[in-house]
Amino acid sequence: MTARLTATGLRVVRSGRTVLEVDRLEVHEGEVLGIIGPNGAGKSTLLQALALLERPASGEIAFEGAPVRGRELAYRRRMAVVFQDPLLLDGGVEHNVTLGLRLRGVPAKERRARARRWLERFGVAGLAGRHVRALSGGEAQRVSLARAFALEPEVLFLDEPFSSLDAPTREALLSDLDGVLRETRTATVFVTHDRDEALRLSDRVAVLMAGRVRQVGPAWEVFAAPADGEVAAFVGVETVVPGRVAGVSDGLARVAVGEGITVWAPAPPVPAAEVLVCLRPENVAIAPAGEPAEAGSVRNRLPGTVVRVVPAGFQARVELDCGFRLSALITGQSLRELALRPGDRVTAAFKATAVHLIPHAR
Amino acid sequence: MTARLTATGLRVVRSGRTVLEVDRLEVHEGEVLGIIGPNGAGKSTLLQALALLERPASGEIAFEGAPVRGRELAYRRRMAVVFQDPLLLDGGVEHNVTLGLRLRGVPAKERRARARRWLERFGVAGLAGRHVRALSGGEAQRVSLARAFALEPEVLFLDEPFSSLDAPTREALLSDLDGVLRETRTATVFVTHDRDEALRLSDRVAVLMAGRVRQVGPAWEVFAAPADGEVAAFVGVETVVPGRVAGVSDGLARVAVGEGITVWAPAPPVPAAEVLVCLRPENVAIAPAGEPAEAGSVRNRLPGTVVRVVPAGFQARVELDCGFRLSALITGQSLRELALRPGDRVTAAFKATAVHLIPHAR
Amino acid sequence: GGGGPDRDELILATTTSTMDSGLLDVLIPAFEEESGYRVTPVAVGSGQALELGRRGEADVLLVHAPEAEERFMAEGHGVDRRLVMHNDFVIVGPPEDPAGARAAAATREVLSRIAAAGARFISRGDDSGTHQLERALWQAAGIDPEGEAWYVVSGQGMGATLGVANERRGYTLTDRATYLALRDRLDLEILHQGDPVLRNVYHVIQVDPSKNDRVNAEGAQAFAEFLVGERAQEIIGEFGRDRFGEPLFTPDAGKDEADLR
Amino acid sequence: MDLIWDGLRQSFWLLVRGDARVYEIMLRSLLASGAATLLALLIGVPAGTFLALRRFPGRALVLSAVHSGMGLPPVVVGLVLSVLFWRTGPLGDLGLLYTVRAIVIAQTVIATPIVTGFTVAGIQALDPRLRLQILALGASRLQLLWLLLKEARLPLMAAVIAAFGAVISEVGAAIQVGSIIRGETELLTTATVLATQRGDFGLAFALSVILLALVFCVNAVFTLIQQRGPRP
Amino acid sequence: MDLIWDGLRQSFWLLVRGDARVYEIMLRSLLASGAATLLALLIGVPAGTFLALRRFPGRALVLSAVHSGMGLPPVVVGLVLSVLFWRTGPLGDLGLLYTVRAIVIAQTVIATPIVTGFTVAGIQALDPRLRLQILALGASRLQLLWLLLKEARLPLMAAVIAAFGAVISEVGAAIQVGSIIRGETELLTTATVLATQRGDFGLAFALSVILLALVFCVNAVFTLIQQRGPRP
Ligand SMILES: Nc1ncnc2c1ncn2[C@@H]1O[C@H](COP(=O)(O)OP(=O)(O)OP(=O)(O)O)[C@@H](O)[C@H]1O
Ligand SMILES: Nc1ncnc2c1ncn2[C@@H]1O[C@H](COP(=O)(O)OP(=O)(O)OP(=O)(O)O)[C@@H](O)[C@H]1O
Ligand SMILES: [Mg+2]
Ligand SMILES: [Mg+2]
Repeated sequence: MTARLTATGLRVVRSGRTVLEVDRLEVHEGEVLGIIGPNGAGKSTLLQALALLERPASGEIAFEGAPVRGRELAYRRRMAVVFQDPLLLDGGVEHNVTLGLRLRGVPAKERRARARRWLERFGVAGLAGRHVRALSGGEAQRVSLARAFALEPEVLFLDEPFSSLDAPTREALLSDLDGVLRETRTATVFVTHDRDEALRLSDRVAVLMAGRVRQVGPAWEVFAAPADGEVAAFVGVETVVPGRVAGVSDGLARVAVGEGITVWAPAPPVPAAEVLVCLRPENVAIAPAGEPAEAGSVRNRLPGTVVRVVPAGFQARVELDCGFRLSALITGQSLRELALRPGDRVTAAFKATAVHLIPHAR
Repeated sequence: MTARLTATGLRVVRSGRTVLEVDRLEVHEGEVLGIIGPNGAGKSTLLQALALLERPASGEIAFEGAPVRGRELAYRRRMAVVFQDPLLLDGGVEHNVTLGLRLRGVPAKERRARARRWLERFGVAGLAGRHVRALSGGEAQRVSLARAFALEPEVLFLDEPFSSLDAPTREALLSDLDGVLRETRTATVFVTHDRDEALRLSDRVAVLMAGRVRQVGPAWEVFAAPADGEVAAFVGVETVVPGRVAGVSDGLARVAVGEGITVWAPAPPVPAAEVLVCLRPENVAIAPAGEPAEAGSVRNRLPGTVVRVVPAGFQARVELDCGFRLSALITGQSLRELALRPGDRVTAAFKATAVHLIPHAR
Repeated sequence: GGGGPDRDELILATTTSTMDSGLLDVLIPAFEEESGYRVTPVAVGSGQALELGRRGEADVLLVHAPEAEERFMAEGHGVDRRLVMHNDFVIVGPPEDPAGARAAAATREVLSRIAAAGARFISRGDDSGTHQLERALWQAAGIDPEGEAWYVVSGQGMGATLGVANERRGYTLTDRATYLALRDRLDLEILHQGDPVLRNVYHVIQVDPSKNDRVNAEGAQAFAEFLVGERAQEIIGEFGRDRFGEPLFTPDAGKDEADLR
Repeated sequence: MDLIWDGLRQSFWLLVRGDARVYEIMLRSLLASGAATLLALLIGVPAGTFLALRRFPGRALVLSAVHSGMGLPPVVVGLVLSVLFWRTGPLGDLGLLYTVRAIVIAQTVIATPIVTGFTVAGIQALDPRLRLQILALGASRLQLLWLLLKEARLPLMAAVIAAFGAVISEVGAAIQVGSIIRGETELLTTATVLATQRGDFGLAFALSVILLALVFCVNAVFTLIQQRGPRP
Repeated sequence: MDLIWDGLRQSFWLLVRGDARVYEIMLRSLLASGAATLLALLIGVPAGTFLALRRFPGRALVLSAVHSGMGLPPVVVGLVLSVLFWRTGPLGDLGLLYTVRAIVIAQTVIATPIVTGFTVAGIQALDPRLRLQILALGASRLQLLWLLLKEARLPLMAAVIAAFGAVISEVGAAIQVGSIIRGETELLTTATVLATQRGDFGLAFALSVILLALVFCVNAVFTLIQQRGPRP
């Protein structure tokens, strides 16, 4: 099946600097492609180029296989964009939400009905008559969302669309939109800084860094099996330590980390001697020293010392010294029960499958 | 000790609508006051009024006990604000960051030094010469932060200051700023939609709804012991069910919920018969039916059926029917181990201290 | 007329004074009614009027700059030049008359006194007929006022120049009609009048049609003949009587040029 | 000062008595300047938008030229157009000289740089991302232009007001290309000049007052359009 | 058309030969119009900012009046000021009539509404939150004004250009209050008018060309200031 949108050899230059260089990227019907990456990586630029808002220095974009060049307007009318900033036009809320439909020649009645439907969905139906300058930040973002969704596009671009929404609304929308997008088979490109959002909404995730796609794959894979050390650090794999594969058997690799410490991990697809051992803090459990941390398939049990406990909202980040620096994220409840303090001796436990090995050239 | 900033009888009217009405609010030296609330609640309005940017319809603001009226400029120069939108002035990045200092007559050398220091701290020192229109969203927000911090104010107002930052940067800043603010004894008012941020950075949290402060107290208290059902829902207490106190002994209340279900909870300070039983999903553990969920002080063990499992990033939200609707948040790891499916019979376990009772008039 | 539709059109280049006095507002409708031509009056300085004639941009001229007119005719730009009417000029100035102009009999003497006293004199300086006459008068008096501190150029029409004279307390040469119209607002008096050299003689000139194929020779001829005809002459003789109690112009058609000097 | 009162009184009577000639002159002034302003908009707005959004070599030069056009002396415009429109001039065949059409053209020449210059400034002052947002909503080139202009409404309406004001109050060019032909090309301003020259200051003031009143009424409408919509 | 070439040639020679009178007139024009523009800025910018930021009853009326002022016919301004400055007029004692100072005053009256009107539009078109941001940075009232003006630089510079252009190209008022006194109040425009009236079209064109060149140079500087700074 041809992708709904394909970008090939895309390069965008701004003030002489190449800010984006993407060899190939596809978005399929009914798919949500998450884009994550550091500030200034080029995410918004990528969105703008894909949305045919900016003519790239080179490269081509094809809509269902057909190059768009020369017929941008027609294709642009099958897309919608929610920008990072709401960018509402001077006028009323309803004016803004119906505008795109008016530009497409949709009859007034239909326009109003759609505007009402989507304003309601985003919880701002009561503001339809309000002037856009009299909106709060979050209200403006909701109007901007309604404006894009009212177009009922085939391709939808969302640039950090929930950043100003209050927590319950964001929560509700995340569940809600997931359904809507899948139902309408919309191809969605979704930029976010929130790992939870990326994981919950995206089918595939692309990691953009310094203008280049560093990894693209199923959402869970990007977070669990980052392609390199930088991506690993970015997606929240807090423990990234060099190791050496001492042996492989039954698909499991025995990795030597530091002085006499062994970590079990799934063998990398490409045999490699030098690797980076990656471990998400969410996947590490902590038990008092000696006590079995958890029953079952927990292959890795490393004794260690608590170095630091950092409360992180409802959870806490515990940094351990197990011969190497290891980070674990535990629930507030566990923290209270374990009553961890720096210097306490504990056991860190994690499954072999929670570990990801990146082949690594020294 | 007098508070650094005190607002009394504050009322702000916009286009004839009263959008803010705060009887009394204080911010102390060295304290971070978090402000949370739904979109349009009046958080930004409150900030603007406290920052002396908007003359309220009525009310008074005092700086260290002295009313500010008539001497706004002098006091404004002891404050700094990071707005919800970066609002950078036309010109270069450095120009923006040094501007506030220039307005205060700080010598050029000192200005440049401070600008450099703070731009570096926010990771945008390389952009000092860039025009502000050539910044990405997150870069602009960092510059806006540097601009406010460079003023080294006595009162700092932050309106969703991290909303556009990438996750690692936000994470690093949260730890970093906490230290800076405490060290400099800055009084900070901090608006956020991120519960984690609120909990991590704030000493006290105020919940604003429809222009009124609904609860203000220590951060953990607001999240654990919300003042009413609406606040409870807003701060993420997903289980809120009516119950009746059947008896109190040893500071523990026995609460009858629904048909023959008993929940143990700390007795409310004010004796009440009708209560709302509040429970955060983070505090509920799930075990296969029959098996002891956890050892120790877990007083409440309710049998139930899995209704729905919603993956939520690295965690999963499990909705149970225990005679009433009960929501639990478990780690992705637990989810995989328990392999929960709708219809599975399980035991929900939570401590008595995790339950909060709100006196409730039917 | 005849030929194309533009043959009905006739461009009359004339001096601002005829336009300002309102005489054209009476004469033109009368002519249009009688002949069927449509006249476009262009009121400019005499210099500009003659220049427009020279370029064939006007068909007929009604001007009062005798010397320039004669040069114009000598150079062959016009085909016929006929006497139409005259009005007269006066020299006005502040009642206190610092130069003693009142006492002088001849215009030449008046100017000499003004120059001798260094009293301020306001010139229109716009090459209009009035300005040209003024220059001729200075020349006759043997004085070159250009560049003198007391010689002020207003660069404007007669009304405004009178205003400047009033403000700057200077003398100026003006046609009687404009002075009469403004008399009430001015603190200036007629200090000298009656010298035959102060006559302001208007001629009508038909522009040489061989200049370009646009010049409307028949129309020009018709207009010139109308002006020297009985009806126009009568209108001219009556014009202004109702407003000032005396006519502003004297009809002169058919008179000998020399009689007016 | 009595002159001014006199003028006010006289203007009042001119209007109340319903002097047909005065009304005719008013209407002609209004139509000529309105047409010129409209033409200036039709030329200046697209040109200005182009200059605002496109970067090309020599742009600063063109912009300086446009800005200089704002300082084009009406007298010079009148002179140059006269020379062009002269019967023997390159455009003589059109027979435009001493017609209202010539006046409209002269005034268009005067108004166009004003409209162009302020369109450039107004559009450039907009957030550049608005352009992307509007395109993203599916706007065609023309729709984009229209929506951008609506966003730049405030400076643009000011430009329209300034352009209209400049041309309706201008005499230098109108007199030269239109002369002051009663019933044909007489305008409020040129009639005022004539009255002044005749020394009829009362009428001159009366006509000025009428002109000002007219300009005020037109501008009140423009101002309402400009300031429409709530601004907090 | 030959006239236009003639004018160009003549203007070239006037400048190259270094005709002292021409340079003197140029300088006077530049100084008078420069002074008038400066005065108009000093009055119009604070007034415009006030009108832009404050809401008060009658504001729309005041704004309409300002906008009408943009259409104030120079002839009328000249007439009214003349009446005021007449020796018998209320301000006669100042002895201003037919001096350069009178011209500067008249031109200031003409330029001020233009500057005011565009200041209002320029400031109003800014994001209203910018005002709060600037205040939050610790700006005093004056600093706020200055920074807002910098933000509204584009339309404001256009306004300065328009105002300067309007007054340096204007004749109606200058002639009436200043006359054309050689060595005293002669300006480029009034000298052009004079040359036109004399039928000396060549000189008229030459002076126009010089005026345009002058305006172009001044505006090139303004345009550079306006367009300074990178705009993506
Ligand atoms: N000019 C105005 N006229 C009427 N209502 C206004 C005006 N400006 C703001 N409001 C309303 O005031 C309320 C408070 O706005 P405010 O910006 O303080 O909200 P907020 O709590 O910061 O919201 P958010 O989380 O979306 O940023 C909102 O309901 C908004 O709609
Ligand atoms: N006009 C410009 N000139 C030079 N560089 C520019 C220009 N505009 C943007 N950039 C740079 O292009 C890069 C990509 O910007 P973009 O807005 O796409 O980043 P982003 O990934 O969306 O970042 P964020 O997460 O902060 O929104 C940034 O480094 C930015 O500084
Ligand atoms: Mg971005
Ligand atoms: Mg807000």
